[in-house]
Amino acid sequence: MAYAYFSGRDDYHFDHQEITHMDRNQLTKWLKTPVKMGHKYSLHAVYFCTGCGIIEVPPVITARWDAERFGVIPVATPRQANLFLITGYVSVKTLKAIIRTYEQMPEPKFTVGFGSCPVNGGMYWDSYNTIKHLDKYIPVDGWIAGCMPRPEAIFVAVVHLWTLIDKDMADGYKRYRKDYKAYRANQEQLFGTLEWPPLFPIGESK
Amino acid sequence: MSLDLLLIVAFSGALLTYVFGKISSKMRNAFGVVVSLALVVMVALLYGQTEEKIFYFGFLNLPLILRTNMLAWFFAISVSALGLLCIVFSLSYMKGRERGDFYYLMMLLINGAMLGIVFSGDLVSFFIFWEVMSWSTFLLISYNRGKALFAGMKYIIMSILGSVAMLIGMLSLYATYDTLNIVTLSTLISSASSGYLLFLSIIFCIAFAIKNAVMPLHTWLPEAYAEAPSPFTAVLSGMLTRMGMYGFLLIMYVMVGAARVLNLGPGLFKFNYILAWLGAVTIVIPTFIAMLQNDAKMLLAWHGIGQGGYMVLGIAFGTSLGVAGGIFHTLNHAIYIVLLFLSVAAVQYRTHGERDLNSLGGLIKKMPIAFIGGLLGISGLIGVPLTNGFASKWLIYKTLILEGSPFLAFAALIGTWGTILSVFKFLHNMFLGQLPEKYQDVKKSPFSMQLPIIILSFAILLFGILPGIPLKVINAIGVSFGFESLNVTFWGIASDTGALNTINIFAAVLVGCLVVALLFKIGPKATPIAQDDNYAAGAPVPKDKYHYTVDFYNPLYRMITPYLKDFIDAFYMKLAGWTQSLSNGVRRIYTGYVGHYVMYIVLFLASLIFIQLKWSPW
Amino acid sequence: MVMHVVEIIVSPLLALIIGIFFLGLSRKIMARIHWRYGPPITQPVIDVIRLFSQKAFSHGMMFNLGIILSLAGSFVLILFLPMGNICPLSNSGGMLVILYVMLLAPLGIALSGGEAANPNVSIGISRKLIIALGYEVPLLLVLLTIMTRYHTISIVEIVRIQQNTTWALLDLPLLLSGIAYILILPAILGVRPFEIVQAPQEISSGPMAEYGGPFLALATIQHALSLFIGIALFVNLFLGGAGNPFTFFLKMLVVFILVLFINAALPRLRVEQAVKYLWRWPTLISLAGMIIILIIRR
Amino acid sequence: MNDSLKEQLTSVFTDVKVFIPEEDRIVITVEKEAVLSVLSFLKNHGYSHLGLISCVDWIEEKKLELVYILSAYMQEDESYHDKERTTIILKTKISREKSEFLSVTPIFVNAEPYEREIHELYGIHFDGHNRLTPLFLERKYETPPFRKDFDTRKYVQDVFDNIPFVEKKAENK
Repeated sequence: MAYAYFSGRDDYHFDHQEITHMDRNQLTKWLKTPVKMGHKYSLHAVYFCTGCGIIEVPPVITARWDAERFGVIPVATPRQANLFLITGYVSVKTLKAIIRTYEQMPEPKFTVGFGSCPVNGGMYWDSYNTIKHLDKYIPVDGWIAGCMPRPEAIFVAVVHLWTLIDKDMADGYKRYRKDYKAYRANQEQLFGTLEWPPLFPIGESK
Repeated sequence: MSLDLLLIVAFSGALLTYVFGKISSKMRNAFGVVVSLALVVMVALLYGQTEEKIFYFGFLNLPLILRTNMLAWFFAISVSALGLLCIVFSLSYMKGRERGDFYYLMMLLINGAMLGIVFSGDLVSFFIFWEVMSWSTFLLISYNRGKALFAGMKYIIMSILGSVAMLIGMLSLYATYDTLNIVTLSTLISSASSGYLLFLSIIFCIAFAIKNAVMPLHTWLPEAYAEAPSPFTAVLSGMLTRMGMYGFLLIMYVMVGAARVLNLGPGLFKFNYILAWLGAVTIVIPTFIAMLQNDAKMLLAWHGIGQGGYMVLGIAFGTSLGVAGGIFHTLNHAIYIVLLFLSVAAVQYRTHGERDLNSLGGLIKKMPIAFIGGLLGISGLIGVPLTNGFASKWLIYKTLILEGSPFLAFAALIGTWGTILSVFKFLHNMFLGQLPEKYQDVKKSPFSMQLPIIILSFAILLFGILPGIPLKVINAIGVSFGFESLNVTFWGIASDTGALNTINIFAAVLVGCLVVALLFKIGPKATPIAQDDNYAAGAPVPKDKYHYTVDFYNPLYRMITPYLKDFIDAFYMKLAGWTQSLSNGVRRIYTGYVGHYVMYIVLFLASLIFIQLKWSPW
Repeated sequence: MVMHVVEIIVSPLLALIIGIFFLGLSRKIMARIHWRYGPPITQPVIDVIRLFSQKAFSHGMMFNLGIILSLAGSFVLILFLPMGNICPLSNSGGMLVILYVMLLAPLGIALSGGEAANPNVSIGISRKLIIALGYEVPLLLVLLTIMTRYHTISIVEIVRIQQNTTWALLDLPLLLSGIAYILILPAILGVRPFEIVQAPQEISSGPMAEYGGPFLALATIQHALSLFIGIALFVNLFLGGAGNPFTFFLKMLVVFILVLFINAALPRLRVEQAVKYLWRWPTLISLAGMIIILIIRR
Repeated sequence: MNDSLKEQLTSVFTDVKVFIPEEDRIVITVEKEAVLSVLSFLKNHGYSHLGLISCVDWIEEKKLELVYILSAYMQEDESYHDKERTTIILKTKISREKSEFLSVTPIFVNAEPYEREIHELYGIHFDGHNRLTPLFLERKYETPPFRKDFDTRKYVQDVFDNIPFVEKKAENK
C-alpha cells in the first residue's frame, strides 16, 4: 500500500469496522453532538509545508482530489484553523516556527504528521540538523507514513481523524495542556532558551 | 441678570486672576475656575430674555449698546461652557510651565471678549471686543516662541486685513445712516439699494471669512492651531474661529435680512450661492489635505477648516433646514473638536509633547479615557449616527438634496468620506497599533484632564441621541430670522420627505449590540494574550523595529499628493516676500545724510514750482 | 404594533438565512466552475458551529467590542432596508442614515483589528478604507442622482415610486447610473477583482488575520450580511424592490449569480489599479447620469 | 578559444595548472596566494558571473579545498559563443588546521552568502568578509558539521535521542 496510517496513541487499533464513515447528513447526530460533528466536517487546515510534502498538497485542494468536499480547506492563519498538517522533514529552525504556530491555534486543534520524516526522521534519521521525532516537542494525533505518501493518504488520515474525534481520542491539545511541563522542557533542552513565554502556567501542569 | 455685570465680572476676573497669580499659583487656578464657572451660571440665567442696555461714554457720541437674544445666548453659553472646560483642563496641563499668569489672563480675556462680541448691540463695541479678541489671541498663539511666533504673525496680519475690511464697512454705514446700532440699521437697510447691500455683505463677509477660515482666506489657521498651547487650541478651534459664523449670521440674517440677502446679485452668481460654493470647496480640499498630515494637531486643524465649510454651506444655502443645520453644526463642531484637541493634549502631556503620529501608537491600554474621548470625537467628526455631528450634517444634506443641488451635496458627502480616512489614521496611529517600547510605562492622565473629556464625550452622545434639545433653541433663532418653523421633536425632525428619528436608531443599535453580545457569549471565553503575540508566519513580530502605520495610505498618497498642495498659502507667502522687498527699497530713501534730505526737499519744491508754471493750478 | 415587532424580529433572521445561503451557494458554484464537486451548501453553517466551539484568543477589550459593534451595525442596517414589503424602520432618516450606518461594519472591524498589533491587519484596514473611498465616489453620485430624480431621501418612497411606475434601471434617464452601479457592485461586495481587503494569499486575510473561534464566526456572519446588504440595496434602488419577500429574493439571486461569475472570471487588482478604475469609468458614467437628471429637472 | 585562455593564464601566472577535461570546461588549480589575482583576471576577461563557491574536505591530506565556479554572461540573444558556454572551475587548497582564507567579496559581491555558508558548515574564516554571522543553523556545533571528522551518529544520539518521549516521562513521574 502506498501509505499506512497509525495514531499517535498506542490504544488506537487500525480496524476497518471501527472507522467512522461519512455521516454528515444524519441530523440526529448533529442534534446529539453538534460540536464533534462540526469539528469533523469543517477541518480548516494549516499546511506547514516544510519539505517535499508541498508537492502533494496542491492536487489535494484543487480539482483532482477536491478536499473541500469534506470541508477540508487551507486557511490563511493558524488562528482560523483546527487542523495542523506538517508535511516533510522538520529542521531545528523550522521546529521553532512549528511550535509557535501550534501554540497560536485555538483549541480544540488536531495535528497530523505527513510523511516518514516527522515520524522518526525517515531518510534524515542521522542528520545533524533534523529533529527525528516530532511528537517529542508537540503532541501529534496521527501519522501518515510513507515517502512520499500519495495524496489519497490525506483523505485516509481525515477519515481516521473523524474516528478519533468520534471516540474522543483526538486529544492532542489536552495532552499538551496536561504534560505542558514536559513538552516545554523538551523544547528548552533543544533550543536552550525560548524567546516566548509559556503558553500555560508551568505550575498548573501535573 | 444684567449684561454689564456679566462683562465686568469677565474682565475684572481676568485681571484679578493675573494679580493673584503674582501671589500664589494655587489661588490663581482656583480663582480662574471660579470666574469662568460664574460666567457659565450668569449666562445660563439669561436664557430666553431679551434685554437691551445703552451706555453713553461720549465716544464719538456713539452709544455703547449691550443686548441679548436667542442667537447671542446660544453662542454665549457654548463660549462660556467650553471656556470653563478648557480652563479646568489647563490646570494640570500648564503646571510647571513659565508665564502661567499671563496664560490664564489671556484665556479669561479672550473668554470675556467673545462674550462681549455676542452681547454687543452696536458695531462700535462689536469692533472693540473683536480687536481685543484678535490681539490677545495673537499673544497666546505665539506663547511658546520659535515657529509659534511666525504662526502668530501670519494670524495677526490676516486678522488685521479683516478688521480693516470691517472698519470700511462700518464707516460707510455710519456715513450713510449716521448710526451703528444694529437693530436700527436692520430696519434702515431694508430700503437700501441692492448694489449697496452687495457691497456691505461682501466687505463684512471678507472680515468674517478670514476669521472663519473660509477658502481662500484660510491660510493662517493650520500653523496657528498646531503651534498654540493645546488647551488654547481647543478654545481657538471650538469657539474663537466660529465667531466668524456669528458674524456671518449677524450680517446676513440680522442686518441685511433673509428676504434681501438670498437674492443679491445677478442670476446664477447670487451672493449666497457663491458663498455656498466657497463652503463646498472649503469642505473638500482641506479634508484631503488633512489626509497627508502626520502631525496630530495639524491634521485636526485642517479638519477645523473643512468642518467650517459645512457651517458656511448650511447657512449660505439659506433654507430653514440649512440655516438650522449650519448653526447646529457650529455647536457640535465646537464640542467634538474641543474634545479631540483635549485628548491630543492629554497624550502630549504624558508623552512629553509628542505630536508626530508616526512615533506614537498603542496607547489604548495606557490611556483609556483619552482613547474614549478620541473615539467619540472622531465619530462626531465623521458624523456616525448617534453622535451629534450626524444630526446637523443630516439637516444640511437633506436640504441640499431636496432643493436640487446634488453637486453641493456630493461635495459635502465626499468630504465626509475623506474625513473617515484621515481621522481613522489619527486614532489608529495614536491609540491602536504597536506600542513603542519607550511608552511602556505611560500613566493615566490626571483627573482634571479626564473630567472635561468625560463631560464632552457625554455631551456628544446626548446631542446625538436627543438632538431636539439644542434644535429647539436653534429653531427659535431660525424663526427670529424669518424662516418657517421646523417640526422639531426631541429625537429629530418629523417631515414627509424623509424624517429623522434618532431614538429608533439608538434603540436598534442598543438591541443589536445586546443580541450580538449574547451570541458572542455562546462560545467559550476567549483567552487574553499579549498584544505582540501575533501570527507572522511563525516568526516573532519584531518590537520597535518598525512602525507599520507609517504611510498608512501610501497607495492613495502616491495618487493624490501632486494635486494637494496649498497653492494659496504659497501665493500669499510670495506676496509677503514682494511686499517686504518693496518696503526695503523704500527704506533706502532714509539714508541719514542731511544732504540727501535737503536734496529731496529741493526736488519737491522744484517740482511744485514747475507744476505751477506749467498748469498754474493754484 | 405587534406586526411591527414581528417585522423587526423577522427581517434580520431572513437576511441572515439568505446571506448564509449565498455564502454556501457561492462556494458550491465556484467549485463547479473549477470542475470540482464542492462542499455541501450548508458548509458555512457547519463552519460557524465549529468556530463557536473553539476557544479563541483575545487581544483586549476593543478587540471584542469592535467585532460586536460591526455585526450589530450590519443588523441595524438591515432594519432600514425594505425587503419586499417588510421595512421595520421605514421613516427614521432614510437613505442618509443607511449611507452612514454602512460605516459601522468596517469601522468596528478596523477598531477591533487595530488593537491586535499585527502588520497584516493594519495593511488590510488601510486597504479597506482606501477602496471604500474609491467606490464611495461613484456610489454617492448614483444615490444622489436617484434621490434627486424621485425627490425624496426615503428609500421606501423610492421603492414605492418604482412599484407604481417602472424599474429605475429601465427608466431611461437613470440608465447610466444603473450601469455605473453595476460596475462598482463587485467593489462594494468585496469580491474579485476587488478582493483586495482580505487577500488570503497576500496578507493572510488582512483584518481577519487575528480572528479565531467565535470572533471568526461573527466575522463570517457579518460577511454574509454584507453580501445581503450590497445586493439588496441594488435591488431596491434599481430593480424596483419587490411586492413580497420571495420575488425580492429571486431578484437578489439573479444579481448574486451574475456577481459570482465576475468573481470567478477575473483576477485580483492592486489597490491603486482598483481606485484608478473606480475613479475613471464608473465615476464618469454616474456623473453623466447626474447631469442628465439635472437637465431634465430644469 | 579555451586553449588561448589556457595560454594566457599560463603566461601571466607562474604556478597555475590548467587542464581541460572536456569541451567547454576549464579546471584551474592554483596556490591559495594567487586565487584573488586569477579571479580578477578571469573577471576582466568576461567570466564575470560567480556561480557558486563550494568546499571539499580532504581529510587524509589534511586539506580543505575551495572550489569557485565561474561562467560568462550571454552577449547577444541569437547565438552562443563558446566562451559563453564555458564553465571555469577554480580550485585551491588550504590547510585544515589553520582554516583561514581571504574573502573574494571585493571582486564578486555575490560571494557573501556563499562564504557565510562555508564559514558556518566548514568553519573556514574569511578575512575581509563584513558579516560572518550564522546563515542556516540554529544550534552551535563544536566541530563544524560538514567536516568529515564530525560524527553525525554520535551527535544525533547526544542531542536528539537524549530528548525523552513525553509519554514515558509522564509515566516515570
